[in-house]
This record gives sequence, structure tokens and C-alpha cells, in this order.
Amino acid sequence: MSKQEKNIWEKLENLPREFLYGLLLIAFIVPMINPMGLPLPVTPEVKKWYDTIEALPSGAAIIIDQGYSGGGEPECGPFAVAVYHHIFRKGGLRVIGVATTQEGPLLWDKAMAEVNPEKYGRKYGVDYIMLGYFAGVETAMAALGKDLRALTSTDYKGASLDQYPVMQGIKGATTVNLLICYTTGGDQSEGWVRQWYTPYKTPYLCNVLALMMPTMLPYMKAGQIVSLTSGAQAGQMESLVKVPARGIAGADVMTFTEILVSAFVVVGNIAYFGRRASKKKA
Amino acid sequence: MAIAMDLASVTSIWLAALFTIWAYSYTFRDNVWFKFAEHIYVGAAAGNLIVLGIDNVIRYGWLPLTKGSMLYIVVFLLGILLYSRYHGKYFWISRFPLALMVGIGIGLSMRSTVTSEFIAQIQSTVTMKVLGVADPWTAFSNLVFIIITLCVVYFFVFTFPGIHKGNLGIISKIARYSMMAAFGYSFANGFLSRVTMIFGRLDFLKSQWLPLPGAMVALPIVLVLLVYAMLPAEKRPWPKPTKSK
Amino acid sequence: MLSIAAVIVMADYFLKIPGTSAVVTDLQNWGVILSAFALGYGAVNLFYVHTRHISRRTPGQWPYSICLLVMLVLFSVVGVSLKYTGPEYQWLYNSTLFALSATIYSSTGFYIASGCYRALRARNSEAAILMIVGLIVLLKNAPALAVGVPILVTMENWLSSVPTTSAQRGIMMGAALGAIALGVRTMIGRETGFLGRLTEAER
Amino acid sequence: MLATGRIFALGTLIAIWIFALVSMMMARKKLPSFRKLAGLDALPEMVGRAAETNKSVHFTTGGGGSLTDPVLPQLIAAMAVLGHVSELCAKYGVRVVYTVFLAEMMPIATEVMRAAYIKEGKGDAFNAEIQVRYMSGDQFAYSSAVQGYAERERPAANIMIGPFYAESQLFAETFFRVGSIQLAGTARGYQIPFFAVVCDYLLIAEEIYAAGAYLSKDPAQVGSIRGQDLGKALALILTILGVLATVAGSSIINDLLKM
Repeated sequence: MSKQEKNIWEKLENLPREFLYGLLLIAFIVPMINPMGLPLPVTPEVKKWYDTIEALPSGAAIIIDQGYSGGGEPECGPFAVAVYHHIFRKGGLRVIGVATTQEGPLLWDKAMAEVNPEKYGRKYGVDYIMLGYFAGVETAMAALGKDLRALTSTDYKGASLDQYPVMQGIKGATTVNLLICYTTGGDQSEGWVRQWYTPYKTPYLCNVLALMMPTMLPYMKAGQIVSLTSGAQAGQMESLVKVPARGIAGADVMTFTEILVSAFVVVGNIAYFGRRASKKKA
Repeated sequence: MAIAMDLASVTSIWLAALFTIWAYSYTFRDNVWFKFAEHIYVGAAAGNLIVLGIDNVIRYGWLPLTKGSMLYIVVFLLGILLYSRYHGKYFWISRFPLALMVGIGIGLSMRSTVTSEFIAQIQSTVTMKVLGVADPWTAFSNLVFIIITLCVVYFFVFTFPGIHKGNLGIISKIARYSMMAAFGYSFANGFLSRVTMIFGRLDFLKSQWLPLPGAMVALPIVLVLLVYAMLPAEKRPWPKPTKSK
Repeated sequence: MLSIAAVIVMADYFLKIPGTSAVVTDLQNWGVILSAFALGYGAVNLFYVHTRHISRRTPGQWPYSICLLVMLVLFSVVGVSLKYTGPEYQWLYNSTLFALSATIYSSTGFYIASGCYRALRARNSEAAILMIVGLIVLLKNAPALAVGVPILVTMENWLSSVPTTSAQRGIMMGAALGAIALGVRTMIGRETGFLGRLTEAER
Repeated sequence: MLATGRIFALGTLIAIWIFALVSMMMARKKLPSFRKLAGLDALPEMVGRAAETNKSVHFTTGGGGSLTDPVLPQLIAAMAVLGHVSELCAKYGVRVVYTVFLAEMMPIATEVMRAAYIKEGKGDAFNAEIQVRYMSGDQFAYSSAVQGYAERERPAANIMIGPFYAESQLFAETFFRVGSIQLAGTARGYQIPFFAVVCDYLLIAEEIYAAGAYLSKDPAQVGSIRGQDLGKALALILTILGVLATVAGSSIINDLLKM
């Protein structure tokens, strides 16, 4: 096709991707430099999550699956960090970290560096602990539920569990008051329902990628998950916990970019129909 | 971020920042910086996997063995047999460990799919209430839900081509339309996840890298070099004797 | 061997035979171990391919191959000798692997955006449905917009819980049957191209 | 003896086995007819285009899963398609490249491809080193390596079948960008949409499991697909009865399923 034949519609229909990506980058950068604090409503699920932790009695044990991969950290991380802030500030809670992804322990360190539990006076081994990575996803979950000490006798650095007061009396699912899972994988988010909620009825909070929400919603509807949230809701949790960080800053960006991409769809369609109309005339 | 940081964290942030920029550059156009980052990544990932693999072998193989589960000798033998593939004559032995792995996989797949993806799905469909719900909208939604599920299952029938023709074609049509709606939903929803991820990376650059001394100067240099690398060789202002391929 | 392993794994789940669950835990550990052994294939292959690039000085490739091998060796040596939970390994991980995997993962966002521009077009009635649903979801996901236009949230909720979930459920049920039938074929050695056929030919 | 809550599931599993086995035996007498799958019918055209433009065909099974994972059947299904594609490529003299994520797939894929080349009488034309390329065992390292490969070799066709994860979006756009004609299929519900929107030909979930049978026309395989269809009939009947029972206020089907 010669260049003269290409009319404006066709050009519009085939905008170079560099141009589109450039626009998208601008939509990211402008609100980042210039935060405008657009309204951010707190959804009932996030509120429920917050209330569930708030309602835990002193001495309650929470098992947390640091089940996301390194690639998913930017989405799952901020929410997890906000929740850790909440747990450590509230105090009197015991956090037992496990990981169903191999990168989990490394990402746990990353999250802890960000939260800094010492700031709230919480100590490793007394208030929180990381048991390490367990291979086999659902098999590991089932084994953890039955008797986690049969699965491991050390924490992720290889130190014996008996020396840590936080592990006192913790055996399996029956000695745990709450289960939290942050994950980028459907095997994890659904696995905990099957291996923990179904047999032990442990209250379960689950945080997944936004794109996994439709698949996971039925579980919450059936009451198997107390509160299901997505990483994109981190800003809401941060505003509840009052530790503004990555999540709140990201909310403006979401508004900007989502509207821009909606505009992409609209312009793309206008171009498509414009070209069809001009072809008919010719 | 004015806290003085040790050299290790500073270099770590610099490296991470550069790799972030180079990895993004591919979305615009392929270039040598991306190629460099790609090879670093593949090498690092391979090393990481070896480390984790050795850890797995020790944790799940060596420890039980030292605790007296002699059966684990067999699995070590099988593991070594995998490498018989490199032998010209006895390469077929490597099929035994592979067959064992496939067998475990098939068993796991059958037992979990039949319950969670088949029975449980039927179960939660049949418990949906169409009558006796106070809210007529919910009743209607549930009815639509059930119809769509049935139509989609029907759509996948392969060996009775007759049932997709004539008046019955409407069922496949409903199935196709609702699948398209589902795909449209998930596709667009997927973008939200990625926005938070891209934001995470850009935020890292903005709030961790740029405040470091020198970063503000380095950023334009890095970007100019990138754009230069993206230009086709003949368009470059300054000729360079690199050949691609 | 294949069928025996499969049957044991299934029996453990459906029947309560004392002892099977321990056997299955062992079997699954074996799977993990064998996968780890198989990783060696990959490492051997990478080593082979890239050392050859270097020795032949493949133009435009060999310097990269050096980088690759250096990283490979660096990671394995540090990880094995200094333990992978140590600070040195953490440093390596954070400066390279973590940054790169998070970035590559997130770059999918760019691709979805251009996909939205190019592919969400109302070419026919099916594509139109796809486009309209996609547009509603995109608009709803802008938090500030969702506050102003609550109907978007209602619509999105319905789309998510009714057509999306039900269609996915139908797809899932079909896929489950497909996987089971394929399992049967593999167990009795009738699946083409997977272990079975070749042994016959070579015998 | 039987685990409670799983009795019905076991019964269903056995029923599906019986459906499949009986249909396999019956198919030997008369081959059941098959619904058209446009994606698979397009394979010769895709390979043909590669032959015309003197470019390669790329095949991938995605950047996830393992042999001991429940997603294994998708990998096996992909191998059946790979075998067929290799036969076509051997026939037309086109190079087919399988980029490997799972190291344990290397020996399997190599044997499948070599057998296909031998079947077409071109065993010598097969070069495992070039055609079975291990990229990386890390999801996104694999993705970036495949992206690099796409950009540098610009294959004429890209076939993606298997358990795909987030790399589906990267691959679909990248190969579109380099002008490959694409056939994609996966049974992972999260990822089907990304293929559906971008790729030229699509196999949805169950269709990938049926692909081997569709391509080979092997009576036993086609028969087992008939068995699958009977399973679907069972699902439809159970669902309709269950819904009717719930409407009538009885939970009989639900109780049965819970057994």
C-alpha cells in the first residue's frame, strides 16, 4: 500500500506502540510527581480484614503465607506491609510466617526490612518468626495443618524452634487463630481453602492479584474466606492503618492510567469505524 | 531518605535501577542493553535455581536419608539415571525416572481435578436458588448463571457435531457470547494488576534511586544511551561497527 | 511404573488405607528431588551452548554469553558456599534477579495496554461484547471514577459474579474431563508422543 | 475404607474411566465424527507460510508447571501437538524450534520431535541442539529470553500450548509485534483471555486435550474423546437434576455430591 493511500483513519488505527507506551508512561509519571490525592473509598472487604485483625484476642497466633513471587511483589507487597504494620502495632499477636513459594523467605526479609517490627518493640522469635519454604504447595499445606513440627523443627535460618517463645504451644491448624495468605498463585489461594478451611474451619484472609479476583470470589461468597482483597487495594489498607506508603501513592496512578487505557479503547474503535466509513465512500 | 547508607545497599539500588530501566526498554524496541540485561537475568536465574535445587535435594532427600529412610537411596539412583540420556546406548534408562514423575503428576491431577474442578463446581451450581429468593434480581442472576454454565459445558461437546447445528446452534452461541464477556472482563481486569506493578517499579526508581547522589545526572545519560541503542545502525549519528546477529 | 505411581497417589486420596499417606508424601518428595536433578539438564545445556558461543566468538553473542556464565557461576558459588539466606546472597538477589523479574512481570502492563488499543475493537458481535465489558471494567478500576459513578461498580460486580464466573466454571468442568481422559490415555499408553509410542518404535 | 466426602468423586472418576475405555473399544469399529477446530485446521497454513517466507516455527509450552504438578496433562497434550507440527515442518522443510522452560521436558520433546522427523523420512534434518532450546527455568527469565529470541529470529508462526502463566501476555504481544501468525491454547482459566484477545487462533481449555486425537485420528484417542462427551452429559444431567431438586426444596443431589 503506497503512502498516499493511507488516510488519517488508518494512521490512527495503527498508532506506533512507542507512542502509546509513551503516553502510558506519562500517565504514570505525572501523578507520581504531582500527587493530587483523588478520593479513595475503602471497600467493605478491606474494612472487614482490618476488623478481623482488630478483633483478635491477645496471644492469638496468626499463620501467614508469604506466598507471592518476586515478580508479584510490587502488587502484593504493599498490602502485606500495611497489614504487618497493623499487626505489630496492635501487639500481643504471634506471627508465624511460612512460604509456599521458594522466593517467599527472601521476600519476607524484604517486607520485614520495610516494616521494621523493632520500631513497635516486637522481636524475632518472641512476636514473629519465619519457618521457611515448604515445597509441594497443597501437600505442604495439609502437612502444616496436621502437625507443622513434623514438617520442620527449625526456622528458615536453621535454628531450632524450641528456643523461640513464639512457637510455644503451636502445633498445627487447631492451635492457630487466623490464616493469612498473600499470593500471586491460584494454587496457593485455593489450596488453603481446601487444606485448612475445609477440615479445620480456620478463619482465612486472602490477598491476591486483581486479575485473580473473579476466580476467587465464589469462595468468599460461600463463606470460606472471611475477606478477599487484591493487591490493588493496598492504598485502602494503608489509609485504615494510617501508614501511608506505596499503596496510597498508587491510587492516583490507577485512576490516570485506567482512564487513559479506556481512551485507547474508544479511540481505537473510532478509528476502526472511521476507516470503514471512509472506505465505503470511496 | 537522607540517612547515610552503606555501600552495599547503594550499589544494590544502582544495579537494580539500571536493570529496571534496561528491562523496560524492550517494550519500546529491542536493543543491546536489553540483550545484556536478558543474559544477566538468565544466568542469575539459572544460578538461583541450582542453589534452590540443591537445597531441595538436601531438605527432601538427604535429610530423610540420614534419618534412616533407606528408600531414599532409590530416588538418588533415579536422579542419576536421568543423566543416562547423554549416553548413546543406554539413554532409554532415563525414561524410568521420567515415567515416575509423570505418574505422580497424573495421579495428582486426576484426584484434584475430579473433586475441585468437577464435583465441587456442579455442587455449587446446584445449590444456587432460583425460587424462594426474596430479591428477584438475585433469582434472575442465578438463573442466568446456571444457563451459562450449562451452555458452556454443552459447547465443548466434540464428537456429536449434529448437536451444534440448526436450532440447537443457539446454545453454542450463548456459550460463545458469555465466554467473550468473561474474557473481556479478565483481560481488562488484568491491566489493574499490572498498573500496580509498574507503579511499584517506577516508585522504586523515584524514591530510592533518584535521591542517591549522582542518580539525577545518570538518568539522562542512561536514557540517551538507550535511545541511541534502539536506533537502527544506519540512522545512528555516530557509526559503530557492531553487527546484530 | 507410571501407572503404579498414579494409582498409589489416587488411592491415598480416595481410600483410607493405613500407610499410603506416608508413601505418597515420600513420592511427592521424590518428585521434588527428581525435578531438582532435572535442573541439571538445563544447567548443562546452558553451559554447553554458551561456552561454545564463547569459543567460536559468535558475533554479537559471545560477550553476552560470558555475562551469562559469570552470573550463573557467581550465584551458585555464593548461594551454596554462603547459604542462600545469608546477606551476600540477599544482596545479589535484590540487585539483579528481583529487580529483573519484577520489571519483566510488570511490563505485561504495557502489552495489555497496546492490546486494548489494537484488539478491543467491535469487529463483530462477539468482539463487541468483549470490548464493552472490557471498557466497563477499565473505567470501574479507576478509583476516583468509581466513586463518582457508582453504577459502574454495580455493573462490574454483576459481570464478575455472573457471566465471568459461570463461563469460567463451564470451561473448568470441560477441562477437568479432558485432563482425566488424557490421564487414562497416558496410563494405558495410548497417548501419542509421550514415552509410549517411542519405546514401541525402538523395540 | 473409603474416605468420606470423596466417595462420589471416586465414583465419578471411575465412571469417566469406564466411559473412556468403552468408547475407545467402540471407536475401533466406527470412528466418531468430530466437531471442527479451526485453530488446528490452520496448522498446515501456518507451517506453509513459514516455508514460503523461509522462516522458522516457534513452539512453547509456557513458563510454569512441572511434571509432578496437576497441570501435567496440559504438557502431555502440548507434546501431541508438537509431534504433529514437527511432522508438518519436516515435510515442508521448515525449522521448528521448541523453547524449553522445564528441563525435564527436554528429553521428552527431543524424542517426540525426532520421531516425527523419522516418520517423515527426514531423521537427518533434525538438530536437537538448535531445535530444542533450553532457555531458563525461571518464569520471567524464560520470558525475556523468548522475547529476545522472537525479536532476533522473527518466526513466521508461533504455537503456544500448555499451562501458561503471566508470560502469556508477553508472548502474545511480542510475537504479534514480530509478525508471527499465532495459535494459542491453555486450560488455565486466568490466561485464556489474553490469548483470546490477541492471537489469531485459539484453543479453549478442553480443546487442547482433544487436539492430539483430532490431529492423529487414532481410533483409541478419538474414542476417549467420546468418553469425555459422555462425562459432559453426566455433568449436564446432574446439574439440571440438582437445580430442579433445589427448586423443589430437596437437597438430594447436593447430599449425593457431598458423599
